[in-house]
Amino acid sequence: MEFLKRTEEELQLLDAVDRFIEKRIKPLREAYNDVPLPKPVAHQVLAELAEFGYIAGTAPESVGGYGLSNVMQGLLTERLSRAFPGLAGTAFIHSAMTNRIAMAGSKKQQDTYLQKMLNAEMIGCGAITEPSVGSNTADVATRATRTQDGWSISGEKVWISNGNISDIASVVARTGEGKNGLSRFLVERKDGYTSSDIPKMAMNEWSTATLNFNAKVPDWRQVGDEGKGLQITLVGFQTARAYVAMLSVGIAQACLDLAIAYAQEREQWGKRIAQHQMIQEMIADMATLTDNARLLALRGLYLVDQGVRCDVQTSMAKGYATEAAIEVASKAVQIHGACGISSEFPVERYFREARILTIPDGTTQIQKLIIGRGLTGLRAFN
Amino acid sequence: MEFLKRTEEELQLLDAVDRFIEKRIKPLREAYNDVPLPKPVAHQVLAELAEFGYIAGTAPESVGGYGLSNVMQGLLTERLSRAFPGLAGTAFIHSAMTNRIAMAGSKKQQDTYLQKMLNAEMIGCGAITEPSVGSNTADVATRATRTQDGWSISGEKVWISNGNISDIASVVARTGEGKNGLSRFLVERKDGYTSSDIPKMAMNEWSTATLNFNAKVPDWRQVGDEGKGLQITLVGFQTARAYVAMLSVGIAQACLDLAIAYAQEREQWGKRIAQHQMIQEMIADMATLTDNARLLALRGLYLVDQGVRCDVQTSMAKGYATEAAIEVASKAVQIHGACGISSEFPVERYFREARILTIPDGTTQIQKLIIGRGLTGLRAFN
Amino acid sequence: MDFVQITEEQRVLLDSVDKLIENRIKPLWKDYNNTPIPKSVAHEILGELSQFGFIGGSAPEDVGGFGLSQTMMGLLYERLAKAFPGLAGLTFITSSSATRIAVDGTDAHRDAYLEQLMSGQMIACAAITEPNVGSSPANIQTTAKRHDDGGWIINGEKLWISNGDISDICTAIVRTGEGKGGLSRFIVERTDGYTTQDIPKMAMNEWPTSSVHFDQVYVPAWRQIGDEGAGLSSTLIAFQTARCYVATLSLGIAQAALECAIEYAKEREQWGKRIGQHQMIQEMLADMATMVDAARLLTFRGFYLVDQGVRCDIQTSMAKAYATEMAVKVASMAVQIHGAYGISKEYPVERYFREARILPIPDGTTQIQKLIIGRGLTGLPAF
Amino acid sequence: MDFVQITEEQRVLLDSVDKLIENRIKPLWKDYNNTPIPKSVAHEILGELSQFGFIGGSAPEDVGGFGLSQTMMGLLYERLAKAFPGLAGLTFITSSSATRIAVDGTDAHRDAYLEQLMSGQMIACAAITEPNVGSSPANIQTTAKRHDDGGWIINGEKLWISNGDISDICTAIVRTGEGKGGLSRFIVERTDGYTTQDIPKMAMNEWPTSSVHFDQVYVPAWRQIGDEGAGLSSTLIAFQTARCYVATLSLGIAQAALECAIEYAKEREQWGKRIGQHQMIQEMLADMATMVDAARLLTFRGFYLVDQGVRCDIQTSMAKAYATEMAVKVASMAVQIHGAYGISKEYPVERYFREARILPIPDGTTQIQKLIIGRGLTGLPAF
Repeated sequence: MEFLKRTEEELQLLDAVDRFIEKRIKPLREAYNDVPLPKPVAHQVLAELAEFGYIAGTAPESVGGYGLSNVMQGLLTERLSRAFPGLAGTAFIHSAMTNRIAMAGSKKQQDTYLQKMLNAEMIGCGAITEPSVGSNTADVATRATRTQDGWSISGEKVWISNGNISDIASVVARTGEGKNGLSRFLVERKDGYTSSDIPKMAMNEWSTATLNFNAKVPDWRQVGDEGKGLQITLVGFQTARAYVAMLSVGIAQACLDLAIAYAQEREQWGKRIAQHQMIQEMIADMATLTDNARLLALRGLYLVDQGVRCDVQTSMAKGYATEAAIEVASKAVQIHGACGISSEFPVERYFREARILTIPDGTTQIQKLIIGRGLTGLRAFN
Repeated sequence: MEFLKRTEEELQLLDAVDRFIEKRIKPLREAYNDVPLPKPVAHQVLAELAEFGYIAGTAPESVGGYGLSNVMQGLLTERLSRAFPGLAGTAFIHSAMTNRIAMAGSKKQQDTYLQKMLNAEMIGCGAITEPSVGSNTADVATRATRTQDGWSISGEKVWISNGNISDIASVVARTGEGKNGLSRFLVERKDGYTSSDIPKMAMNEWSTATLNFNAKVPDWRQVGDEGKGLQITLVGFQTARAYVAMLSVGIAQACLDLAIAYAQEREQWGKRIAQHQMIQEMIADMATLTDNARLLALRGLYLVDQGVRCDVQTSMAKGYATEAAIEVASKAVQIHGACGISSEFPVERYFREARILTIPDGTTQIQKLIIGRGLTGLRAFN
Repeated sequence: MDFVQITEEQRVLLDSVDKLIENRIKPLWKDYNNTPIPKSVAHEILGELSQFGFIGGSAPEDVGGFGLSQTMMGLLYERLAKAFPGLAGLTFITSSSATRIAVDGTDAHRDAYLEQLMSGQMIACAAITEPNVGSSPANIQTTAKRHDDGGWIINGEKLWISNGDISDICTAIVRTGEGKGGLSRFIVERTDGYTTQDIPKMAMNEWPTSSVHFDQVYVPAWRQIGDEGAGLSSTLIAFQTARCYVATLSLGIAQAALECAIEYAKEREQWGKRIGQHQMIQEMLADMATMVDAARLLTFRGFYLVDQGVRCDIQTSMAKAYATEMAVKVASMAVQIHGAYGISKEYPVERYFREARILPIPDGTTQIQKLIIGRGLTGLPAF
Repeated sequence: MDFVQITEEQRVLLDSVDKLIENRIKPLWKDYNNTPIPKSVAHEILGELSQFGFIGGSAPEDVGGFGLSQTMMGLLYERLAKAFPGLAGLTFITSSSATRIAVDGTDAHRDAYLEQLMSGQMIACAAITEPNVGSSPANIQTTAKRHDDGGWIINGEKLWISNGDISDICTAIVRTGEGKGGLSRFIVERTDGYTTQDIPKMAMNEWPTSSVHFDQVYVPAWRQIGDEGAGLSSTLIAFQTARCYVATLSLGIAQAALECAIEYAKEREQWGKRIGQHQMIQEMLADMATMVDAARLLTFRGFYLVDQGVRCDIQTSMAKAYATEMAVKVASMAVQIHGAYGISKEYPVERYFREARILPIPDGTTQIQKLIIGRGLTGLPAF
């Protein structure tokens, strides 16, 4: 497919990444099995990933980026997620924060933070969701109040990816009433926020945390105009959904690969189980689901690269790919039989990981309402 | 998406086609509702379609074609199928036959038939399937026996698309034993074959017929080498599957469009039904299924254009798209409520049409076994 | 139905029904393939079916019924639906009208109509839905206005009325006042002057779905059923039972399609063995049989609860939604197992497929059923 | 279970069980969250459960059982599984061993083991599966060779043995001759020297799944159950019943997940209303409840047929395949309704989801069940 045709340079990068993943990432995957990635390890491995474009790949070279397309960045994400989904998630969030500063940050913000984020000296997170808000960003209750020389920010954020290992948070807080009363601030941990991890079914390597803000920040930490906090966020959502879709594609592809290998080896009733029609049917369904998910996600990233509005397409990608990965992983478990539920084989872990991703960045149901609104021009919520 | 980026010339063609379909095809759709398209009408409309590239679009200009890519031809097919699936099927079969003569025919075959097929003076069909054969072409029982100056062909072929309106058939017949004992011949109706239509649940506009051969043909009507009849066929299968997928995409897109329009108009409980979440969910699912199907089909056609082997990818496209169209059409029926099952609304017809396409050119189950074989290297049949 | 205990007497009845179906109904199913059953034929066959309790069989014996349980009625209808779903629908609509008149009607109503309905001499329809009403009967616009002599003048149009075009009488819900409580029910005879028109549909045209027109139709006062303003409430009670019957139609279709598929899989050969020996075919058959049985169990639980007289809108909505969607899937798989024969008119499965697709729509779409279930489970309405 | 009629006596038993579960079992479910239940705790709790018939309850009263029907046992286990699925599994395996010994064993076996098993003092496992055997027990490679004194020496490895690591006795199927008929069954005590090792799994580690090793393990001759060579046939009969119990475990999990989801949907607000008022949430709840009920009906039909003593491999395979796959879907929807809370350890639904995913595997995968159903329907094997 044309959009999968890579330049010679890109192919070299992907090869280098494959080698790096094999040597460096796969052992990490084994070492941190559903336990939080220690902060020092996270700093170290994110710095290494940065060299392959994982952190500021799509940022312009002028600000230290690699000028990669989002399509290319998506392919990198899939590869990392195949090997270690939780780490791919960690890198994706840090990358999104870094890019936001590169794109929307003031000169001073860029000078202060960009280099530190590019080399992963600081790890970032985006703090939007609140306990009683869900996906409805307009209800944010965290307040930013004017002080003499800046802002005082207080409130609680929940389900913050990367939260517990973060050094800096991009916080959406209320500076006025209603939808246009939200602004965005860069808050460092030492400015006054604390975090605690929320244990979850899988991917505990990738922190999901509660953040408590009682922080004072100087004026220059505001990102963009006052009252425009939400606007910046909504644009970012579109892109984020396509990347979450790619995380799921990575999981699905890993499960497909594992299932094929197992089905080729394992014998039952005198033949390899891959010779049984019901096994082949499952493999065929898995491959089709995975390819669908990848094509939708890449189309989404391609449209992001074109700079056109693509909320319908990226919601399709996110909604479909995350559900598809569960289905694919569940079939991989099934093909493995008893080995599939054993912790000694990798598929049960992928299965639990896949189950996570239909929730963040808008549940499947929210994606459908976005698609439905886009197609009909009518809202079925609010 | 890059492969959807069309040249200026291509865009003009698509626009012209849209106008033609609106004016000429939609009234035909109403006029021939599940009754066979009369042969004179078929000749006439195929000749008109030929001018837009529907018949020899992908053939080189040297033999009277337009040099279109298969991707472009696929887009044409989708448009026609949206408006009139049975006619799109008729054109697709005639086109496939024409292309085969253009690509694999001898000079004499081309000189004799090509022009007549390009202007639809003659309508073609491909005669492979037999009563007890199903998708297993190796079991063909129709025999071609040497005569003094040619071949005598006798046997029965079933489920032959275009059969009852055909003037010429490309026939696979047995000239020796086993898989390599099959050859291909061009047989004209006046050489000695008869046909009768098989009534079916829908798409009776598109003939599906039983053909009885008791024909004598001269030597020069053999296509390709003796014993290579099957080989030519298997290559054609790959491409055909992608086009059948596009027929289904057309049906799905038509249903999606109809469902959206209906949901925007119809009121229930004081609001437009599109404002109900369950309706939006159905529309979102329909759109995602349709886009998946289109992306898989276009990828298949793109790979055909690249000349690479793509049986796994085209089987994915055919298997997925034909099943997806049933699902999409069924949801369109559901959104229409009682109007959905009424013959006065178009969706019930699309629903029945969609149900046809999981069967021909290899059932969904066969596609899965092809995919499974491709992925595992192991067969689960035979 | 392994789970339903039946008495020896019931067994004898079911055996006789099986014979009638084999000899009488199955040939009819072939004769009337998607064309309306002529009225004369319908009267005759309903007369035969009525002897086995198909019409008003659940009504008490003192009003001419058989006193059958709904469960037993379900067993009868499943058999009929398997052989001829459209006829089962036609019969069921007449039967439910008879039951309503037996239960809710006055002596005058019973005397005038019951015997004729329960012997098949009259065919009934029930007219509720209107063009812009859908599943919300509170919006009914057809009106009945008082005539000077105490009778009523009815004006309006009803749509998607099962049995309409073949009906001799029609029980219509019409507006006699404002709001939800302003609805009343009347028995209208064909000779009073209502007119009907058949709406062609994808399948089951044997069983007419019609529009019914009332243009200044006069009905005498005694034809009102129940009190003025009680039209809707008495109808809502009947919905529970109706859902089980629609589920039974789907069950019959699905069971017939499953049996065809099994037969075909045992006969047809592919790659040197019968296709029933291929795992993917067996998987489809297994899925089909499991879904059919699950639907049957849900449906007969519904009948059982109706028989117990307890409220069971959740359970009957489950039966209706699951069974009607199930039949579409099962019939589609039966088509698939038949390959090219599956879409041809030569085999019955394409007909089952089209018939099955009708039933997730009437008597509350699948979506409505889900909202009823959801409301029951959460106590919260989402419509 | 609206469809199952129970006596007053049974109602009293079920009520007492409900109290035990509320007070005793639910706290345990929190204490042992995916960690093995210590052996001492297991003995104690099995002792309590046994008083209600959970262990060998279906055995005749003359051998110490309660003479309960399998249907009644199913009702007991559904309750236990809803509160603590892993414990229900652990108990069920012990119970089925006790039942086998009561039914197939000699007086010596019954005297030696039955009271201890049925009082929870001994925990049993059944060792059939081997590393390269899967669902094909005819390939069993563990051997028992005659010792000079008439006893047997067992060598080999069993894999995926439920209860293995916590077991005091093990009924093992081993090879004493060639082919399918060459399999025999023995009771082996832990003190005879078999060793076990727990295999960690995605969920339900409370209920051990283990490898069991026999290294020159001597068992005396009297420990053989049934005739030499009859090992497999008597086991196949028990499969039918076992499938219903596994289905019941899934039912319990699904019902618990459904109830959590309903509660959450009634409390949580989004866009100014409780999420239970959103149609898509109600649709999920409706689908969940319908699937749970369909599975329950299939499962209890299975128990009913087992009670009738008729062959029911098709019906019990349906129950096992449908119910176990159903629970995965229902638990996944429960997670989805909970949003981010659904994947957190703070709410129980993520645990239900992992537990549910286990059960389409043991006692014959879903695929095997479908091949059993398909074979039954067509008379043709596809494996």
